[in-house]
Formats: sequence, structure tokens, C-alpha cells
Amino acid sequence: MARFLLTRLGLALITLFLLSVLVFAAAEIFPGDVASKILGPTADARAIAALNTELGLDTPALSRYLHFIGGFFRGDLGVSYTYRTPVGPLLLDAILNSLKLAAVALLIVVPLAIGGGIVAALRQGTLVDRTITSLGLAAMVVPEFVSGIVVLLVFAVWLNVLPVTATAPPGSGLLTQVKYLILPTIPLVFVLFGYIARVTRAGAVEVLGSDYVRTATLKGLPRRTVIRRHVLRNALPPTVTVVATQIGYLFGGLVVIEILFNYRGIGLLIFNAARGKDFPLLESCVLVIGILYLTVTLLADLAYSLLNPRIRLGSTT
Amino acid sequence: MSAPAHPAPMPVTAASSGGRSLLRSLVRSPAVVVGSLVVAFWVFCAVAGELIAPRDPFTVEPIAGLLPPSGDHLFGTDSLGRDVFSRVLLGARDILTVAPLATLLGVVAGTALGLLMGYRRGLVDAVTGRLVDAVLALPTVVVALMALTAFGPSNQTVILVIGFVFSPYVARTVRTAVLAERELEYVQAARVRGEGSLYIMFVEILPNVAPLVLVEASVRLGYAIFAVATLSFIGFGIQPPSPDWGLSIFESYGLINGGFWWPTLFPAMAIASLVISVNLVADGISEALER
Amino acid sequence: MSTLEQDAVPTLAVRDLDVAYTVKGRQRTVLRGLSFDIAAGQTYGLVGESGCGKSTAAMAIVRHLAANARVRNGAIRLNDVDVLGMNREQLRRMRALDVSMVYQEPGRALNPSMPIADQLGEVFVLAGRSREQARADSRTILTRVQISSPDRVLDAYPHQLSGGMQQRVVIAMALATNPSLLILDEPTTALDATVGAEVLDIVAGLSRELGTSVLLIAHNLALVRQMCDRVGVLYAGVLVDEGPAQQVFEDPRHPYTAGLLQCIPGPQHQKHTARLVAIPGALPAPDDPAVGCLYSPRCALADDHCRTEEPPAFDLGGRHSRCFHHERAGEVGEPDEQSAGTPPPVVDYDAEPVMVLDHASKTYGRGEHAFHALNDVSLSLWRGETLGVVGESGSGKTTLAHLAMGLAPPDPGANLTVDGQRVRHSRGQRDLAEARAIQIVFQNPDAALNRRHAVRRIIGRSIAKLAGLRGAALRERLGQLGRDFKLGPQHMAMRPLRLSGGLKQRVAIARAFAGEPTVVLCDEPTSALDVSVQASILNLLVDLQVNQGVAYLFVSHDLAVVQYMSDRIVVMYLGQVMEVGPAARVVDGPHHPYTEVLLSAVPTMDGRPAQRVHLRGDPPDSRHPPTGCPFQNRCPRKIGAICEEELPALRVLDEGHSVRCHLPEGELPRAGAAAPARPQVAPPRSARLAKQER
Amino acid sequence: GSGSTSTKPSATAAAQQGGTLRVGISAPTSPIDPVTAGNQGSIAMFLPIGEYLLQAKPDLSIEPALAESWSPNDDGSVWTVKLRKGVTFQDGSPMTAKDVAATFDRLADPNGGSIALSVFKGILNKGGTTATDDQTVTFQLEAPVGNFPYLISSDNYSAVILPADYNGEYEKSGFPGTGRWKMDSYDANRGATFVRNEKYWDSSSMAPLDSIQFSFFADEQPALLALQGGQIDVVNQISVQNARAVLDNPAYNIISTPSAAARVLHLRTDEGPWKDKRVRQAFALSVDRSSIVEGLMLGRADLGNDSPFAPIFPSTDTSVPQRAKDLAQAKQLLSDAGVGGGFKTTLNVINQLEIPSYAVLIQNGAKEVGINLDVILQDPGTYYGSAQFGSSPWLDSTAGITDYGHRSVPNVYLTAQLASQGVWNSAHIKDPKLDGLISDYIAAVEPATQTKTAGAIQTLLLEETPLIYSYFFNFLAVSTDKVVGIVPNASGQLFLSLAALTA
Ligand SMILES: Nc1ncnc2c1ncn2[C@@H]1O[C@H](COP(=O)(O)OP(=O)(O)OP(=O)(O)O)[C@@H](O)[C@H]1O
Ligand SMILES: Nc1ncnc2c1ncn2[C@@H]1O[C@H](COP(=O)(O)OP(=O)(O)OP(=O)(O)O)[C@@H](O)[C@H]1O
Ligand SMILES: [Mg+2]
Ligand SMILES: [Mg+2]
Repeated sequence: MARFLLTRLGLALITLFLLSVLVFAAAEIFPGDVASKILGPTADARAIAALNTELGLDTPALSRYLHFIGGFFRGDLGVSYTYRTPVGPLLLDAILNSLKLAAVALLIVVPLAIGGGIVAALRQGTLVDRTITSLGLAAMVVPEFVSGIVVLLVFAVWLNVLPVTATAPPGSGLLTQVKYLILPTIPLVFVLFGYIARVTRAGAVEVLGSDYVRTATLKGLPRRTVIRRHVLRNALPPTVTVVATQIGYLFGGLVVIEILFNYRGIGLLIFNAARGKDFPLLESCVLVIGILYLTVTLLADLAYSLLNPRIRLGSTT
Repeated sequence: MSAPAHPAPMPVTAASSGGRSLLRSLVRSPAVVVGSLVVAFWVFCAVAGELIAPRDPFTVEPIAGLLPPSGDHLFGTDSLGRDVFSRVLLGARDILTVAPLATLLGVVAGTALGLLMGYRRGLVDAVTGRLVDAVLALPTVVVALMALTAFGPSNQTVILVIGFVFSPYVARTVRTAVLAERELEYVQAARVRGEGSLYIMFVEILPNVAPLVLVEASVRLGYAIFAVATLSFIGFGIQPPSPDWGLSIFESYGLINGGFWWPTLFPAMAIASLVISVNLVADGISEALER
Repeated sequence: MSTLEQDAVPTLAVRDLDVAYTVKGRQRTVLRGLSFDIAAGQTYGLVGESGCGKSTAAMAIVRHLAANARVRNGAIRLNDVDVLGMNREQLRRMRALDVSMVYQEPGRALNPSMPIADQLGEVFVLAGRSREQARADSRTILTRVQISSPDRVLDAYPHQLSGGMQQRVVIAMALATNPSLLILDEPTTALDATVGAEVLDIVAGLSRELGTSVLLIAHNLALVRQMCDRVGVLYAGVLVDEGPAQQVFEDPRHPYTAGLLQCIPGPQHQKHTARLVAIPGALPAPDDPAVGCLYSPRCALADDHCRTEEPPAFDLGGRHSRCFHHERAGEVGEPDEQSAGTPPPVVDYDAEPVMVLDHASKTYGRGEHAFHALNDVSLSLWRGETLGVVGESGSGKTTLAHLAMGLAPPDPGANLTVDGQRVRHSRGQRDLAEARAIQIVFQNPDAALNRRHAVRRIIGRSIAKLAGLRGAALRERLGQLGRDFKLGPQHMAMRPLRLSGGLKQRVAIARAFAGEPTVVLCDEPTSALDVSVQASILNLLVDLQVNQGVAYLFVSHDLAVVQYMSDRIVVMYLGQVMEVGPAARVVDGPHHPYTEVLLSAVPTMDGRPAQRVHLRGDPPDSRHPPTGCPFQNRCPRKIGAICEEELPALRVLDEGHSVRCHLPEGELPRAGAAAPARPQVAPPRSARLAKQER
Repeated sequence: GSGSTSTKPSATAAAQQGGTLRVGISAPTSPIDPVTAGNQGSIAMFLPIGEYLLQAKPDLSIEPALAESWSPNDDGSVWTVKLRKGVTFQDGSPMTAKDVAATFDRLADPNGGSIALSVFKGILNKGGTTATDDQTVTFQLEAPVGNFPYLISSDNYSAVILPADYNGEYEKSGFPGTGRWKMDSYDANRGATFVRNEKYWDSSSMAPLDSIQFSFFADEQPALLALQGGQIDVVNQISVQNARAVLDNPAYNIISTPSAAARVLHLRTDEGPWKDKRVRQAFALSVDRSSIVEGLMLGRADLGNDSPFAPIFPSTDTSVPQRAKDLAQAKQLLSDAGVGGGFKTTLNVINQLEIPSYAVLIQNGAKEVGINLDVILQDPGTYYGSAQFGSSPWLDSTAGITDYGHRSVPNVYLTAQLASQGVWNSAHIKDPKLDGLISDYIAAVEPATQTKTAGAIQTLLLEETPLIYSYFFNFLAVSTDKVVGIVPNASGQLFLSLAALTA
């Protein structure tokens, strides 16, 4: 196990390096000039020049990159060009928000989708099955900003039962925060349900056809027991990995949701950083997301091998 | 001892009957028939929408903006007074070029990658795997902005972006399948015959993971359409005045809370109908292939 | 069918059972009017070719048919209770208490993600025991299936157990609640002969002890003969021949039964002396509209009567047959085309061997994970010779083949020559000549043929690559191969899936012969096939040898087949050659104790229960072979310390016959020493074997 | 003119004391610093704190604020401003001429990254402002400027008076200013809270509200939804398209201010398809301005006449004929120019607000006269590029639509957009006659002279058509009907100092 973790760590580092280079290249080719973005296009050339010098943007790109990376590993994420404040706090705040949102979304969608997938598998080929899969698909393709707007209008404006913005007033308790996060998660649930349910269904269908489920049934176990003890556990591993691969989207890809629900998450931060050509901010965001993503996938793999004794214990036959 | 990167949305299907009997079994499934009809309809619209569109979807009439659905505007008009019905009909054109092409790009690239990673394993797998991870962790926005800057805003850019973002997902799925396939004896048989790696990957193994790829593609197509719309939302997508569905939704979703639902609803329904039908067909095919 | 009624209520009574599957809207009848009884404590055998409906019958009895299956009519009574009429709960109780089932792949029958303790305990908990009791009970039942270390097994996950162990666990699970009926669907097909034999011994013992009725499904006739009191021969869903095992096998009353019996090479048959007789044709497709006797198309005795009218079940006193000519059934002579082949010439051992493999070792893994799949194996192959390779699973047979094929590079020091030419070890480096010289036929045609390519393409490509032909020449050769291997144009167009198992294997063989090879490695070419098909494949191989003088390395763990095919036999154990020598010598002995064990595991066609030579200990862990002689920890004839200390040399007994054992020649076992004497040729069979003077 | 006393709250009878006003506004995209900040969000963060020498009203008249009076020398090159007595900063220290001088020196300092540099370019340099005594400041201009007071008024949002010792760290130095509101809390991510400045120098007109709460929004849509959902009382700024949802809803007040802000379409006069002025005129004639104003802007805009002279400018010469759609003449001009068969070219468009739709309308019109426009939408970053000639679609494209904010005098537009050396001269027009007229206009102190020169410029621009101004839009803000006393200005800022809530 230790060796496994070490190799994974090594690989992760490589990935992060590649990532940082990618982003650096990106930030370099992004359009426009940092200062003129900050001061606006109508600002005077002299002012722009002055600001660029102040931000140290007149030093060569590579040295800026190295300087940043050096700092990053010392835990110093540098200073944001646009906000002119240390990246650390900005990022932390955004990450926490994104984590909250992702957590709530997953808490809702995962059980829902798994349940749906299993039911569909049990009722394979029936109307129930088709309905679940088709609805899943339909929901999956409704753009977030459409479903978002609709739920906003219905629940926040017309019924006025839930808040419009996702950001809870500072210092509010867990429940209130969750209450604020319900609306924005609905579109996410829409997006994710279809896919996760689909994978779960596939896994379950396979397991249901397996010899050992037949054995269990022929043992005379009640259906419920068969599903609980024999089907679920073996059907889940694929789902676990799929959920993990969605993390990238859940952290980095929620720009639309965050704009719509005026939620200060990392997606929006990245979006603005990218448009503002705010290299330190952008690079930090992406790297942090990368770390999160890799950690989660690693955890997923561990979970996967926990569910799979064959992988966990290796073969001794 | 690592978990399969990205499990198949459906188990790899074992075998296939001949083409004709495949068709026969397809025609027998109502879901497939309905699906293909809808897809066919949209394809027709994309190709020859002008023939059935009652009005020119591009002529604006600002004074006649946001008329609710009525006799002479079946789906009403949008904020610039363009006929929503005609726009929905012709809206199929861009999506049916961009989304499938993007998906194709992603699936082709991803499949090639997956085959390589799965068949060659070892170092190739490790290195490519890292890259794939990196891309997976890279937020789409950043990719989009990069591409946008590098190639300027255009359908090609959109295709490129989505294809690029999708390929790693496909790659992972295919890889897992290939890892299993390569252990089968027909692969050894090919090596015994003296076939090269490329031949084995693309002529021997590929056809056997095709059903899986197909299913993946259908799911991806759904996301592609979705992604196109979302890119439009942040201004990187298909460009006005295209009647593209996603774009139309983006242009008019803000009006919903003014009670102007029609310019958003109808394109949204169009998208849904297309994607669901595509998936119905794909499911049908892969089921038929399983038999 | 008065005789079927017995005074005591039978444990299982099946009456006029019709089962059909709906496929793509069409109904395929797979069981037609199936009727039989299993009396209490009786063991009933159900035999028949693959696809004839055996498993369907079994599943119908436990009411666990596939979703698309329908019981058209008929009745099933278990302990005089109507099974088909049961509601969900009753059914569940029946499964829990009265009937259990064991099937082919023990590995798949066990939940991979659950320790054995839980899976086994479940059964007892269901029967109302507490968790602790459950574990205790599990221990006891495991000991009853002769598992020496029950606790280790209880805490293990399935994949940590050997196939034999797994199957024992499954059986333990099945017998846990002491059911009145135990259904075994090909319980040993997936296991090694030795292991399988042990498992069946256990079942026989327990069922006798508990008075359990057993329904044994198998297509190994000998095995059924040995285990069962009664047998039913199923053909295309119809029970064509039914009665006491001994009668049915010794005096078959249906041409099909007779045919099946002829297919099996008996211990005393050899390709030089006797030619096998295959049943022509194949099972009718389940959905073809059958008129008259379903077997008539393949039957030598068939006349218009058979083709027009469906034969009833003739009552022959305690047994019945569905053949109008049941009294003549015994006389089925072999169809003419069979006699065609001339016997292969005797091998000329004075000539240079065509293939020589020297000091071939194969080590997988590195460091502490390293283990030797093959240990310094050297062997030669002469023109037109068949060298049989036997040994249980994991003994290195396939590895050997792969080495010769260049599919896996051997450890340094190995040396391979064909026709005196040194052949490079990696397939990648071999030139056309080297490549075409050695070809291989894999075990499982389903896996070995690309399921997405049409037969024409599969064979054509090999011709192009190995014979280097193109265009017209290629088509020419393709046609020729088609003729040689009885593959019609219609087959050429199909994909493997639509071919029967036999045809698939023909295609695989045709592919191997595309480049007119000198040596063909056959890795269990028939283990995936039915006996009837196996016969025709074996005949085909023999014919090819006659016509092309090709040499075979023939890998199999079916001794009977190896015996029939081989001029010489190599016995392998854990990557070591334990014995090599002329077939007859190896079989008759004096031979290696391991060879003795293998032989004794082969079920015989005479009724007598085999006096099996039992192995000691657990199956070997190939990763950690014992010191000294690899076989010592299981050897029934172990001498003592010396066996554990030094690896015996491959000792030459007489020309071409060597044994790797410390035992002095005198004490080496011989056929008949412990195992029963080589069985006499059963009269009805010998008459029907083509004699060939030499 | 000469000063009167400070503004009184325009509060209606129902207005009540106290309460909290909740305002939704676009998030600041730069640090809060009056010197460098140029975006709505950041500006709104110092408007309540700071005050200006002069206050420009929505009708572009000017009132004294911190200044009591102001007067030019006879050619308008030197301006003297007398300051109000007794004005104190929020920390209690008095505001003197030194502070004022320092403030404008800072804004004119070429190395301070000042956003106002472009405003003062060629007009006021560092050192040009001097404190003659505690209450008097003189501005020594580079050239005569008749409209100079606007540049030191609230219309030049950067010009809030800051202490002399201000070091550029607005947040760190505790948000200094002389205004009615003190910064209470500020979170760049969420919003800000202001509380009444109890020590305001003019105790006769304290802020009626207890506090103002700003929440930052990334987009107008959610802000509007928040308004409808009752979570905020005011949306600081909103496009007419988004406002559509509440436009005719009595529960909301639409605060609509005519401005000189416009979506300016430039045509390269030096090269490319638009070189020939007849082609440019034809294009301008293909635009259906009235239907754009009615349909696209729902009437909340003024017709433009292809010059920066918006109707709201007092100096604008209204006698110059309005250009209107005339396809016949357009086609004629095109064939005269030898492109009667029409042609194809590209139009770079900044992707903001209603501009893409505007582009579509333009495109449609142009098609009618055979000009096929290939619209290229670009996000602001791409469009402005480095904002330098040679590396900016904005300045280099053959034709492009740009978003220009409001200025209370056209000076900057004239000098920057149309003067030969103009830094925003994306039309690349180099016309000595025009240059001359521009400097005349700027120097003119008398309204009459201003109008006369303006007329000349307008006519010349109609002839040359380097730019197409088809409409000047109104800045819109929305509030619930509970809010009173909001004073908007034509650059889209809301002055909330005296806002109040009704019962
Ligand atoms: N679920 C199913 N749907 C359709 N046809 C089926 C199904 N299951 C079995 N069959 C067909 O029914 C026939 C009998 O199948 P069955 O498995 O009972 O044969 P079998 O004697 O057990 O064969 P084997 O010896 O290979 O196990 C075969 O032709 C098979 O193709
Ligand atoms: N690629 C491999 N990596 C590691 N071990 C292997 C590999 N291939 C085979 N082995 C091991 O080598 C030993 C011999 O395998 P091999 O397949 O040659 O046995 P076999 O006699 O063919 O068995 P069977 O009768 O089941 O086919 C087995 O223990 C197997 O687990
Ligand atoms: Mg079976
Ligand atoms: Mg093998």
C-alpha cells in the first residue's frame, strides 16, 4: 500500500507540473495587457506603463513563472494582479465555497442517481427503466443557466421560499448555508444525475446477470437481501470512479452557476483571473483544483480497491 | 493496482450479428424508430431548413420584438423580432455540425489515445495518463479562453475546445476496455501472424470496443450540445446572428423572468429532443450489437 | 408412462415439461415434453451435447429461468409439491430448504467482494441461526467437504482460493441446509481432472451419507456412468434415451446414445489403430420447425417413418427410448466418409527432429515476486509426430507453447531450432519462413477468433501474411482451405459468433495451416468442444498430419485424448518435465507417481468405482514451489527427506522414456498397481471401431 | 457662474429617517482607489465617502459642492476656485487648498497610474494646480479650456478630494474622505457596508439613512432577480434588455438618465473598404436608427447623428439635420463609389450588453444595400487587446463597434477619437480642418461660440462619417418604489448620500 501511495504521489507531482506549464502558457497567450485590463482601455499609456512596472510584469516571463512556482511550494501564492491582494485568502474563500456547493450537490445527487440507476436496472427494459434513463438524459442537456433561471423564478421569485443568492450572510449556521445552497445545486443535480444513474445502471445490470447473484437468489435469500448484500456492493465501483471524474467539473466548471446565483466560487475566480490575465491567481486556482482533483481520484481509487478485495489483497491463487 | 480510470457507461458488448439482422432488430424496437425519426427530422432541417421555415430566421424587426406565439408566429418572436419557429428549424444546422464534429474529434482522439494506452501499457500508458489527468483537471474555461485567443471565435474553435476537453474521458473509457481485450487470444493470434501494433490496435481490437465507443459517443454528444450552449453563455460559443439553439437560449434566457418564455423554451425543447433521440438510437444499436 | 410411477413418492418428478425462449419476437422451444423422476437418494445423470437444454431443465426446476423463457406446459413436483404453482415466498423457502444448485464456474458463483464466512454464514442465518452459530456451522460443513483449514478459508475471499477449493465451498453452501435435491450443472468442467475427481468423490460421499437426491448434468459420459444410478440422454430438448446408467451405456437403445459413446476415445484406442467416429451434422437450431424424429437428419438408421412421424417414448421395461428402431440402435455403423482417412505413418525417429527446444525456462515477475513457470525444459519433435503434453492447470503447458511461438521471450540460455535452423525467440524478429514454420491453435475458439471479422477475412489475412499470397492466388488458396476444412462459402461469409463450436475450431485450425507449417502447437484444441465435435476435430488433425506430415505439440489435460493422439507424452508439473516417453510406456508404466495420479483421475466407462490414488495436501502454490522435488509435498509415494532435499534428475528408463523421480525403477508405479487394470474393451464398442491393420 | 449653498435632500413627505438601503452592484474588478479605479463597482465604493469641488446634475448643469465659486481668466487658460470653509475629513482634520492641489497633482501625475490622465492630457499637468491660500486653488492649464469646471466636477469621478498625505493605499488608510458616509466593512468578494458619518461637516444635511449595504453581483441578471426576490432595494445599473422584466411594473422605479454614452462604430478612413467616404456615408444611411431606438433600446435612448455631440450637451447644435435611413441614396452612393455590386467585409464587435444585437441590426441594414458584414464578436479583453495601435482590434480593425462611457463634455471624444493624434482614433482620421475646429471648440468659453463650432464639427463629421453614432443610451437603474432621493448622474453613477426609504 505504501509503495502504491508513493508512486501515486510521484505521478501526481508530474501531472501538477504539466498542469502548471499548460496554465502558464495559457496566461501568456491570453489577450491584452494586464495593466490596461485593470485601468480600462481608455487609460493613459503612461499610467498603464507605470502599473505594469509596479506589478513586475516587465520582467521576463520565465523568471516570473519560476518565481511563482518557487513561492507556491513555499505556500506563498503571490499577489493577485487585479485585486492587488494576496492570492491565498481570495483562493481559500473561493475554494471553501466551491467545496460546500460540490458537497451539497454530491450529497443530493449521488444517492438519488444510485437509487435511480439500481431501480432502472431492476426494472430493466420496462417503462420505469426507459423513463429514468430518458429523464436523466433530458435533464443532463438542459443548460445550467436555463434550469438555473427557472428554479430561481419558481422557488425564489414566485414562491419566494428560498433565497435568490447562494451566498449565506456571513456567520450563518450550517443549516442556513445549506438552505442557501439548495437552489444552485438543483441544476448540478440535473447535469449529473443522468450520467451517474446511467453508469450505476450499467454496473447493476452486469452484476444482476452474474452467477453469484444467481447463487444468492437460489440460496433463498429475500430479494432485498440479495440486492443489499450482493448487488449494491459489486455494482458501485464504476460509479465511484465516475463520480470522482466529475469533481474536476464540480470545482472548476461551475462558472455559469456561480454567476447566476452570485456565488463566489473558484469557477468564477478562475474565469475572471483568466480574463484579467491575472497569472498568479489563475495559476494558483488551477493548481489547487488540480491537487483537489488528484486527491479525490486517488481517494476514489482507494475506495474502489476497498470494494474490490481482488485489488486490495492481490491474487494469491 | 489502480482502478479502471473511467468505467464504461455500459459493459462492452460481446458480439454482433450480421449487418442486415442488426437492422432488422433495430427496426423492431419502437424507441429506436422514434429516435431515428426525430434525428432524421432535425438533420433534414439542418440541410434544407429554408424549405419549411415560414420566414427568414435572420430578418430582424425590432418593433415586432417578443410577440407571443400566435397564428403567424407559431413560436412567437425573439427580442429582435425574428421568428422563433423558423430559427428553431434552422437552429439545427450549427448544432448538428458543431456538436457531432466536436464529439467525433473527442471520440476519435480519445479512442486512439485509449487504444494506445491500453495496448502499449507501460511507459506510454504512464506518460499519456499524466497528460490526460492534467487536461481533466484543467477547467474548461481556461481551455476555451486559450483556444479562443489562439484561433479566434468560430465554430471551428468551439469544435476544437470541446473535442479537446472530451478526449481524455473517452480515452480512459476505451483504455479500460482495451486492457481486457488485449488479453484475449485473438490478439495473440494476430501477433503470431506477424501483425504490427497499429494493425492490431485499429483493425483487431478497435472493432471489438466499438459498441462501447458508440455508447460513450452518444453520451458525449449530449454533453457536447450542452457544452456548446455553455460556451455561448460565457461568450465563447457559436456567434450571432446564428439561430443556434444554445445561443438563442443564451440570448433570451434573461427574459424569462419578464414572462417572455417562448424564445428560451422552444430551443431548449429542441435540444432535449435531439439529444434524447440520439441516445435512444445509440442505446438501440448497442443493445442490438450485444445480441 | 405407467412405469415412471414408483411406489415411493419421488423427490423430483418432472412431467411433459415444455420450455421456450422468446428471442426477437420468435419462440424457440428448447425443452419438449421432458419427463423424468429422481427417487430419494438417487443420483440421476442428464447428458447431451451443448445446447440441448440441460441447464434450462435445471433452471426450470428451481424456477430461475431467464426473463425471456416461458414454461409452455408440464408439471414439476418437488417432494410432491407443485413447484410451478408456488408463490414468491413459497419459492424462496423451497430454494432455501429443499433444493440447491452448483454450477460450472465456482469462481463466478461466489461473490468476489465478500469473505467466504459471510457468504456461507448467510445460509445458516437464513435458517435462523445466530451469527456465532453460523460461523461454527460453516466450519463444520467446510470440514465435511474435506477442507483441511476451514478458518483460513472462512476468512478468505473467493479469489484467494484455488478452483477446487472454491467449488468445495460452493458445494458446502449447497449442502448446508441438507436439501432433498442437489443439482450439479457441469460441476467439474472448469476444474482439473484430478481436482474434479476429488470434488465429485466428496459429493458422492456426502449425498450417500445424507440421502440427498442428485441431478448431475454433464457431457462427460464416463463421469456420469461412474456417478449415476440413472441417466437421461437429452437431444434437442427431447429425452431420447432414459434408464439405469449401466443398461443405457452398455446397451444403448437410441442411435444418438450409441453415437455419443463412439465419439470418446477409450484408453486403449490410438490414432494409428482406431479412427474416431463423429456424429455427422449438428443440433437442429432451436427454432426450426421439426417434423418427425429430431435426430433423423444425423441418424444412420433414419427412414421415411422417422422423418415424418415423431417417435413416442417406447417403454422397454424400466427404461425407454424415443426411437422407432430402438432394438437396432446398437448396430449403428459409422458413416462411410469416416473410414476415408489412412492411418498416419510411423514416426521415423532416426531422422533429424523438426523442432528442438533446449533449456527453455520462463520466469515471470522479478525479485521476491519472481517465479518459474517453466524450468529448463528440453524437448524434440519429429516429422509427423504428435507429442502430447499433460499436466494440471498451472503446470506450464501454455507457457511452453507461447515460448515456442515467440509470444513470450524465454529466459536467456534457451535455444529453439526448426528444421535445423535456429529460430529467433521474439515473434517480432522472426522472418516469414520462421513464422510460417511454427503455428498455434488456441484453446478457446470464441476468444481466439476476432468476433468482429468474417471467417473469409480471418483466414484470408493469415494466407496473406503467412503464405504471402495476394489477389487471385489468395482466393485460390482460400477456396482450397475451405474444401480441406469443410468450410462452405456460406461459412466464409459469417462471423464466428454464428458458427457452431466445431466450425469455429475448424476455422482456427485452417488459419494455423494457412502457411503450411512444419509444427503446430495445439493448446487444448478440443477442451471447449462437445465429444461429438471433438471426435471430428481430432480426426481432422490426424488427416492433416497424414497429408502434410506436420508435427503437433498437443497440450491437453484430458488424458484420454492425449493418449489417443500422441506418439509420445510429456508429463509436466509446476513447470518441470516429470516424465517423457512413448505414449504406451508412459501410460502402462512404470511411470511417475504423478502420472499415476493423473491416470487414476480419468473416469472409466466400466461401472466400477475408480480406486483413485489421492493426492496429499492442497493444490500447489506455483509461486512458492516446495524444495527438492516439486511434487514431494503431494506425492502419495514420497520416500522421505531426499525428496525434499534434492530435485531428482530426469532418469532414462529405456530408450526415449525418462522419469524424474527418486524411486528406483522397480518401485515406480505401473498401471493396475493401485489403479484398476486397464479396462477391457466393452464389447459393443470395440465392434464399432474401425480396425486398421498395420 | 457663481456658487450657491449645498444641495438639500430631494426627499418626499413620506421619507422616513433611518433604515438600511440594500444596493446590488457589479463587483469591483480593481482595488478601491479613486486615483486608479475605473469600473462601476470600485467607483461606487468611494462615491459615498468622497465629495467633489463641483456637482454635475443629471441635466449637466453644475452646482457648487466643496467649492464655493469658480472663475476663469479671460482666455480660459487659468481657473481659480474658492473653497468652502469648515469642511473636515471624516477623521476631523480640516480640508484645505493643499489637499485639493495634492488631489489634482496626483491625478495628473504621469507615474501614479492615474485613471484621469486621459482626461487631463494636454490640459492639466502635474504641478499645474497650486494652493494660493488655504481657501483658494488655481489651475494653470496647458491650453484654454472652456468646459474645465466639468473636469473638476463629480462628472470626473476620480476627482474626489483626498487628504494631501494620501499615499495610494485607500483601504489601508481607512477610506479617507469628506462625505456623509463612512466605510464600515468591505469584502472584495461579497460587498460593503457604509454607516452615517455622524461628524459630517454640514450638520444641517446629514444622511437620512442609518446604513447602506452594497452586495456585489457578477452579472445583472442575478441582481435583478435579487431585487425581485426582495433581497435588495436598488440595482445600481442595468441594461434595458434585462430591465425589460420590470420596465412597466409599478412596484419598481426605473431611474433613467439620458447620457452621452454610445456604442460607437468606427470605419477606417485611411485604408480598406471604407476608404471612400461615399461608402461610409452609404453605410451610415443604411442604419435604421429610429427602429433601433424603439425596438432595441425600447425608447430609452436618444437618436445619434454620427458625432459625439449628444442631444444632452448644451453646446450641441440642434439645427444640424438628423441623418435617417435612406436606402436609395445609399445605393446611389455605393455605385458612384464603384461598389454598386456590394462587397463583403468584417465588423469587429465587443461582446457586451446589447452590442451583439446592435451589430445584428446594423448587419441587417447593411445587407439591404449589398454590404455583407461578417460580424466577429470579441470579449473585451480580446477586443481592446493592448489598447495600443498595432496590437488592438479596437484600434486596428477596419470597422468595429466600441462601448464608450459618458462624458459631460465632448472634449475627450473630440481629442481622443477624432483629432489626428487622438489615442482612440480607431477611424484613423487625419483632417487638419477638423483638428483646428476641435481646438477652437475646446478653447471656446462662451456657450454661443461653443455651439457655433460644434455645428461646424457636426456637419463635417456627417460629410466624412468616420464614426457612426446611431444612439446615445440612457443609464438605467431600478429601485423598489420604497426608495427616494437617489440622484443619478449621466455617467451611470448613483449618488446615494441623501437617499431615503419611505414607510
Ligand atoms: N436466455 C436465453 N435466451 C434465448 N435462448 C437461450 C437462452 N438460454 C439458453 N438458450 C438456448 O437454449 C438452448 C439450450 O440452452 P442450455 O443452456 O439449456 O443448453 P445446455 O445443454 O445447458 O448447453 P451447455 O452444455 O453448453 O450448458 C441453447 O440453444 C441456447 O442457445
Ligand atoms: N503473463 C503471466 N504473468 C505471470 N504469471 C503467468 C503469466 N502467464 C502464466 N503465468 C503463470 O505461469 C504458470 C503456468 O501457466 P500456464 O498457463 O502455462 O499453465 P497451463 O498449464 O497452461 O495451465 P492451464 O491448464 O490452466 O492452461 C501459472 O501459474 C500462471 O499463473
Ligand atoms: Mg448448461
Ligand atoms: Mg493453458
